[in-house]
Amino acid sequence: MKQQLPGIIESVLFAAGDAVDMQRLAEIAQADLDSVKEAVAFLISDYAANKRGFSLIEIDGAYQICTRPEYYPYVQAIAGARRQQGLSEAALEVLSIIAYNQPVTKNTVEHVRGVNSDWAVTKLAERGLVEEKGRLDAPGKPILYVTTQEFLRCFGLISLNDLPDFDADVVLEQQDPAQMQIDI
Amino acid sequence: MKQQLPGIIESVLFAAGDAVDMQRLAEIAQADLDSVKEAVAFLISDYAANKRGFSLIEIDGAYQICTRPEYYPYVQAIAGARRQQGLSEAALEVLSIIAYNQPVTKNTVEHVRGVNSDWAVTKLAERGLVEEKGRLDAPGKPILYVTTQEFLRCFGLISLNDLPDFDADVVLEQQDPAQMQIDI
Amino acid sequence: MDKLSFRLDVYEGPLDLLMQLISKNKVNIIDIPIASITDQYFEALALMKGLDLEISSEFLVMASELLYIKSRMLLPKVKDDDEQEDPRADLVRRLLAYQRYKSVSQFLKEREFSSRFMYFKLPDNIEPQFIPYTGAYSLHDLMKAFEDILERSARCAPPPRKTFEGIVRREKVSVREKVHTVSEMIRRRGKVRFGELFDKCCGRPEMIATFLALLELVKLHRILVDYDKAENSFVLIHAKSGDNSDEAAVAWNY
Repeated sequence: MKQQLPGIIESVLFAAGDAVDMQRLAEIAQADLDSVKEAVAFLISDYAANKRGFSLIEIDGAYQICTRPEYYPYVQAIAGARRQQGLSEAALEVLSIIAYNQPVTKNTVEHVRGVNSDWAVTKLAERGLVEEKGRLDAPGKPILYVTTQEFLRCFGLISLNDLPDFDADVVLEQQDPAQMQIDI
Repeated sequence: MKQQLPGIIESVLFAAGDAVDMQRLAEIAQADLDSVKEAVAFLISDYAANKRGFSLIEIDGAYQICTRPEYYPYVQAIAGARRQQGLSEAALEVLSIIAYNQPVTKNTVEHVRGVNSDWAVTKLAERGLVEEKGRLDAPGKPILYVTTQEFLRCFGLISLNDLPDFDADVVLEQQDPAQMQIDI
Repeated sequence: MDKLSFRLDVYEGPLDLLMQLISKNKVNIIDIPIASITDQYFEALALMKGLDLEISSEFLVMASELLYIKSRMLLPKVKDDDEQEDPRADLVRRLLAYQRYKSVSQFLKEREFSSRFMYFKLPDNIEPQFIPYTGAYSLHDLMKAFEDILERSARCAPPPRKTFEGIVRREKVSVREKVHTVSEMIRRRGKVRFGELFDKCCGRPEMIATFLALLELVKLHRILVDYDKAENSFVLIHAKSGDNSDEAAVAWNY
């Protein structure tokens, strides 16, 4: 591990803002992957040992630098007046639908929710929680949406596999009324 | 200086992104101003000594965290290269005049330069180096301009006091009329 | 005096042109040889004109000012009149001021890229603090929340069957199954918002089954219900102390 590697990694992650793929990080730092991992491990333990303001997290094969959770009360204080509103109920609904069904069209989302979801989808895209990813090969070529890395970061997930399992058989299906009577 | 202070300062500056007033920082960290200054000095020397990825700058009574200049070659790989285009001669002149005379109207600027300065003022405002701040209480209520924090940051100035001193009014010597005759 | 060559495109204005002439002639700014400088000024304008460069009105204003000063300089001086100011005085003052700002421009130019090698960061999105609500809630509120969702789903046009071809495995929804699904979801996530339970439901039967399952789980103390005021929503919390017997134990009722 070259001596400057931790510093290089810190500065690159800082400037990137987002998570940076570890492979890409190695390329940029002109180091091999193992050295990068070693440097990251050094940073993580250094931050912890010296109670620094940062922490380094791994998301989906990428690294991201962020503030140390134990200092969050102080960080929140700076937000003060410009505190951001949480996601609306509608936005959370849309987000969960996209998370489990990605890539998915807005149409499908709206079918599931039963209401127009334009605004919620736009809002989520604005906040970087979902993004467009190609188009469905179907009439009209509707846009497909997927969740982003920001979504994972925001909800503290390492990968989409961390989402709670849904039984596959909870299905969006119209029930047979006769059948229902028996079941319930 | 309490032990966690450097970490608190790091995390708050990191999250804020912008420059944070040192007084505000002291409030947030529940520390006195001297302790904050001491902690910042510690961080600055620590970053330098250990070739960390960060550097901490002071602007106008505020602190801001940024990447260490020596890692620029790596950082630009992820964040994109910086625009090299400098300000025009005219813009630099206007900026100098505003810096020393703020708040100042465009009229005064134009009087000093002897030439219309609309374009240069607009350009400077676009780049966030100057901004409007109120209007002069005079006929026509002309807009007053001041320099911004971005101006200080961009030019590496800690405060306006870092601008070179002007000789106090250069005294215009009264010439001997006889002398003059010879000159012409 | 030598014919001067001009850098035609770099005059920032008439003051700049004058400063360049003064500097080329190596004369003292506070003692400008007005006649010769005025001649050179006009030469420069002629040259600019010859090259089809636009000469802004400021250059012409200065030209007339120079001519005026020149003419006043030619007037005989009144001896012993201290009040009489040098006709060049105002121009000299302006030139000195301009020169100072010019030097500041130079200072700034040298520092212009001071922060070029530093990258800054955008502010983080800082979420507001989550304040758990511990106040009282009633079953009625819970029922009301469910009714809202049912009402909304009534407006939901059923998706065409075709959309789901290939993924449909079952057409029935049982409460027993829902008890399992709901309890698993809450157990795995620790906390689930009320509305989320119904995200995947389509049609009243499935919703009702989900809701009944929820009531059952509450009755068994498998989950706790709280109200998150910030989100304006019920939240369902996994109860660690709850009865963890098999779902079958509860589903037989149905």
